[in-house]
This record gives sequence, C-alpha cells and structure tokens, in this order.
Amino acid sequence: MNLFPDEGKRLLEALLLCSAEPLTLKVLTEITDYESSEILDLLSEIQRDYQQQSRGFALTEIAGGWMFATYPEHAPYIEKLVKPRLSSLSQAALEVLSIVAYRQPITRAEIEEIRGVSCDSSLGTLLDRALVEEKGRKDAPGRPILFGTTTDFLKYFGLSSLKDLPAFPSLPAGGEDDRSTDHTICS
Amino acid sequence: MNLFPDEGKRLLEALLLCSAEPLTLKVLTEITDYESSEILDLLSEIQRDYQQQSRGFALTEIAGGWMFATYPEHAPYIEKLVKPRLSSLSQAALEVLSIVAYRQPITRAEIEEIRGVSCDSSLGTLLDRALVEEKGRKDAPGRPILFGTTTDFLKYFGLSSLKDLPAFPSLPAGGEDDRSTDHTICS
Amino acid sequence: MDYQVVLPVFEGPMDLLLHLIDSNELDIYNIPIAFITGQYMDYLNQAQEIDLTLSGDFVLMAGTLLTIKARTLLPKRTQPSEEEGAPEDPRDELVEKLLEYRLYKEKASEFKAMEHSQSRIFFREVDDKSLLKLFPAPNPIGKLTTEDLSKTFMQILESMISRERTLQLPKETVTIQARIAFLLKVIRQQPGGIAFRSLLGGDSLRTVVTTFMALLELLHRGRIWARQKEAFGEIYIFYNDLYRKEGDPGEFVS
Repeated sequence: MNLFPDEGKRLLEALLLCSAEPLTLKVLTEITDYESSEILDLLSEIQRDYQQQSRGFALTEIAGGWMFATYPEHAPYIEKLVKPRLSSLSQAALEVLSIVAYRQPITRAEIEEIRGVSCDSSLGTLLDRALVEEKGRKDAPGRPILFGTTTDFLKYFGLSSLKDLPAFPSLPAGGEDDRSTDHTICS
Repeated sequence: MNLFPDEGKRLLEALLLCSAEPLTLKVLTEITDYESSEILDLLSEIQRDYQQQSRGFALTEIAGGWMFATYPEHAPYIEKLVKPRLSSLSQAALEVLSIVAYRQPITRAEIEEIRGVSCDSSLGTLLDRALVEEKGRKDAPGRPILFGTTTDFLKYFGLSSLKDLPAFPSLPAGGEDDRSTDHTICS
Repeated sequence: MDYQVVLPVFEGPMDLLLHLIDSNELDIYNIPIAFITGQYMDYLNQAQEIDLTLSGDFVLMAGTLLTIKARTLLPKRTQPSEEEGAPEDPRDELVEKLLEYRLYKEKASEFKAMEHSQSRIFFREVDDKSLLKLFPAPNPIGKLTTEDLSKTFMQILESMISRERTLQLPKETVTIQARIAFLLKVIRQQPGGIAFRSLLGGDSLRTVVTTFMALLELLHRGRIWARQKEAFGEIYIFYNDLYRKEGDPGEFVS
C-alpha cells in the first residue's frame, strides 16, 4: 500500500463516480494497490461518511458490487430529468394510427394508399412510441412488412382487445376475410 | 419553495449524480421548485463542501452546466476502469478547430483561405468526434455549409462557455469588412 | 552510403513559410522575398527528391511567391502616383495572411495544452438506459381516446371516397404480357374461333387498349390468326394449330 488512508477513500470515490455499473471488489483490487480487506474498510467508511453528512446519495451494495445510488424521495425529480417529455401525437400520426388500428395487419404502401400521402415519419413516431409494431411480412411481391398495434396500444387506450374499438355503423358488413388481401374499405 | 435549505443541496446532488450531461440552470429550474438564484447558491455551496472535505471528486462548471468531475491525480486508475479515450487531435485538426472556434460560423472555403491548404480530412475528423457541427448555411452563392463548435467541444477542452476561450488579440487592422458582420466572436 | 533525409512536415504552405521566417529570424513585416522564395523552392525540391507528396497548395504558394518576387524586381514607378502615400507593397497581402494564420496556429497549441490537461479529468458516467427503465414508460398518446381514433378513421375514409370520385380512373396494373397469357389460354380453348368483340367487352378503357395491343402482338408473332367473312362483319380469332402440337402451355414465352 502506497497511499495515505484518506487518499484511498478519495480514489474509491473517484472510481465509483466514473462507473456506470456496480464496482466489484475484484475490479477494485485489480485497479488499485489495496488489499480486499482495506478496500472493504474504505468502502464502509465512505458509506458511513455519506450517511452522517446526509448527502444526496448513498453508497450501496448492489448486484455483487458497490455504486452510488439516490434516495427514493428524489425519484420524482430524477424521473423528470431522465424521462423524455413526449409531445402529443401529430394529426398525421393519429391518422396513421387509426388506419393501422382498424385495418391491421397492413403494409406501409396500403396505409399510404388509404391516406393518399406518404407516412414514413408518422409510422416512425408510432414505432418509437411502441404503439405500432411489425407483425411479420405480407405474402406478396417484395414481401412488405405488415404493421399492427401493440399491447401498449390497448393499454393506453384502455381496451381489453381490438374488438373493443368503436364500430363503424356506415361500414358495409362482411368482407372480414378478404380485408387482409385487398382494399375493400370503401367498396 | 417548499423544501428546507439542506434538502435543496441533497436534491441537487442526487440530480447531478443521475445526469450524464452537464446540468444546466434552465433544466434545474424546470425540474426543481427553486429559483435560479437559489440554485446557483446551492451549487456553489456543494462545490465548496466537496473542496473543504477533500472529496474524491469536485463539482465543476463545464459546457454551460454543472457536472461532477474527477481530479487529474486519479487519471491513471480511472483509465483502467473506463473505455480508452480517443487519440489526441492532430496538429492540422487543432488548427482547423481553433479557426472554427474563433470565427464561427464559418464555411469550409473560409477555413481553407486562412490555412492556405485543404481541410477536408481534418474537418471530417472534427465532425466525426462531434467537436464541430453544421450550423446552417451561409447566405452566399452556393449556400455553403457553416460550421461551429459543439457542447462536446467545450467539454473536451474543459471550457464552461465560448467566452472562456483563450483571449484572442484583435487581428491587424484593415481586415475584410464582412468579418465583423458574420463572425462577431472575434471582432 | 545510404542516409535518410528527415524533412520536417508542415501543415500547409503557410506553416512552411512561417517556419522559414522564424528559423531565419526574419522580420515578418519586411520579408526578404527573394531569399524566402529561394528557401521555399529548396524545400519543395527536397521534398520531391525524397518522394514526399505535397499537396497542390504548396505549388500554388510557390507561384504566388514567384509573382511577388517578380513584382519587387520590376523598377518602381518614380513618378508620384495620383494618390499620395507609399506605393503598395506586393508583400502586404501575404504578410497579413501570415499574421492571421500565425494567430490561429498559436491558439491551436493552446488548445493542445488544454486537451492534454483535460484528458486527465473524468466525468460522472451514467447508464441512461437502465436508469430510464426504473420509471414507467411515458404515456405515448397524451389525452387521445378511442373516439379520436374512430372519428379520424371515418374522416380518412370519407376523404378517400371523395378522392376516388374525383380521380375517376382507377389505376390498373394490367400489362400486355399478362394479357397475352390470358388471351392465349382463352383462344386456345376455342377451336372454332372466338369473336374479337367478346375479347374486348366489359373492361375498363385501359384494359381494352392493353388487350388490343396484346392481340396485335400475338398476330405479329403468328401465334393466332384472324378472319373476317365480310366487310364490317365480326372478326374471329383462331389459335395457330402449329403451336398446339408442341403442347403449348398456354403461356407466352418470349
């Protein structure tokens, strides 16, 4: 050992700060010039220091290692910090979502045919937000990707299944089977 | 404000621990219930606390925000822990970067005019390493791309803002007139 | 004897010029242009000898230096110029550029020092993704309800229907190739011939045109033949029996 005790605590603090994962005793003995027992002593000293000074975070033992962790009381603030704030869905994204919801599984080209405009960015948003997902490929030339709604979609709209989507009184009955093969929406 | 003063420091510490990027005053005022002036006071208190207690890391003002950072003396140990850094910048890249830093926003042709030599590969390196980014286009024939420095640039060189760039003596008089309008940084 | 010449590498012609000025302790405001041009050309020649690739910018600067040198060698006009003051020095522009470049070069070395000291500082590392997983996913739909979905879908259907009305002509993907295959199959099944009119009935204009072109193509290739008993009478189309023997699969093979 070639450092003063206080130096040891400082070094361990620095290492703990730079590690996104729990630091194991093994890694710490490899990196530093300390013995395991010394490291354990230093770690519990740091732990005690932080508690006594009522710092904003603590040194905790987790998953076979040590890491700095915050207190539950600060969770709501940390949530605001790390969670991206989502803007509301654009009209275009809502349109694409409604088409996918009622006509799934459906290909990108089929959505575009119904809307008459491209849907790349809206579909991207819906995929990112996990409202829509890929549901295999259509047995057609080019084997295009089929899209459908996710379980998250049901969850957020409070539906227990797709059958709970509001019905369309004006939509002609029948044609449920061939719906997936061609475009009978307005026939 | 609905928290005790000490609670404020604890909260800020917790937020600083959970942020991978410099925390700006703007974000902190949005997330917490404190006024900017209170936050600034709390931050400098934390900064002082850590110094006085000779903790293993410090609170530093960098790239427009605040972040926990280690001391140089621990670098040899931390280097063993974290992924190796990219190699240092070449002389050519540093020259291009210094021109961009002081003259931003600037076009590729303007950089080459100053250095008397092409800067394609240096500029490519700087863009790859996110030290320089595109900042729109110049209102001139061909609408050339304008380049400027990034927040990563500030972080990389340990600057808290562009105002902290090493002082730049004014250029010899009789420079081009348009310089003062486009590039106000070094005027 | 083999010996290696180690030539300093420069970041460009300006860098080389500054080096020459500094190493010869010359006054940048009063560059002895003939002297500096000579040294510059020496470097270029040496570089060429040891096969050092220099960019064209070095040659361009050589041209500039030689031009300045030529202009300084020319006899100066002795008559007082229209405007008073000293005649313009051809070196001025170069000097100004060199001074500017030198400033940035100095700053570059300051950046290098800053880079070095900052390389020993490390910042807090955070695993954003696992941190994010600790919190429930953000609501991706905001205040939308199923009613919004159904209403939006109805509006799309309505606009789709009105769009189709105005477009009139639906797109068809009938190709001549497909029509040829279809016709061969139909005509082959009618040894007694088939009425031309019946082949064109009931389809859209586009299909009629495509069918007609397919018929012309088959006639041209001799796969079918046509007969008209009287002027303006019905045209009958027959399969060419020569192909029947070969067991024509009923598909057109080009």
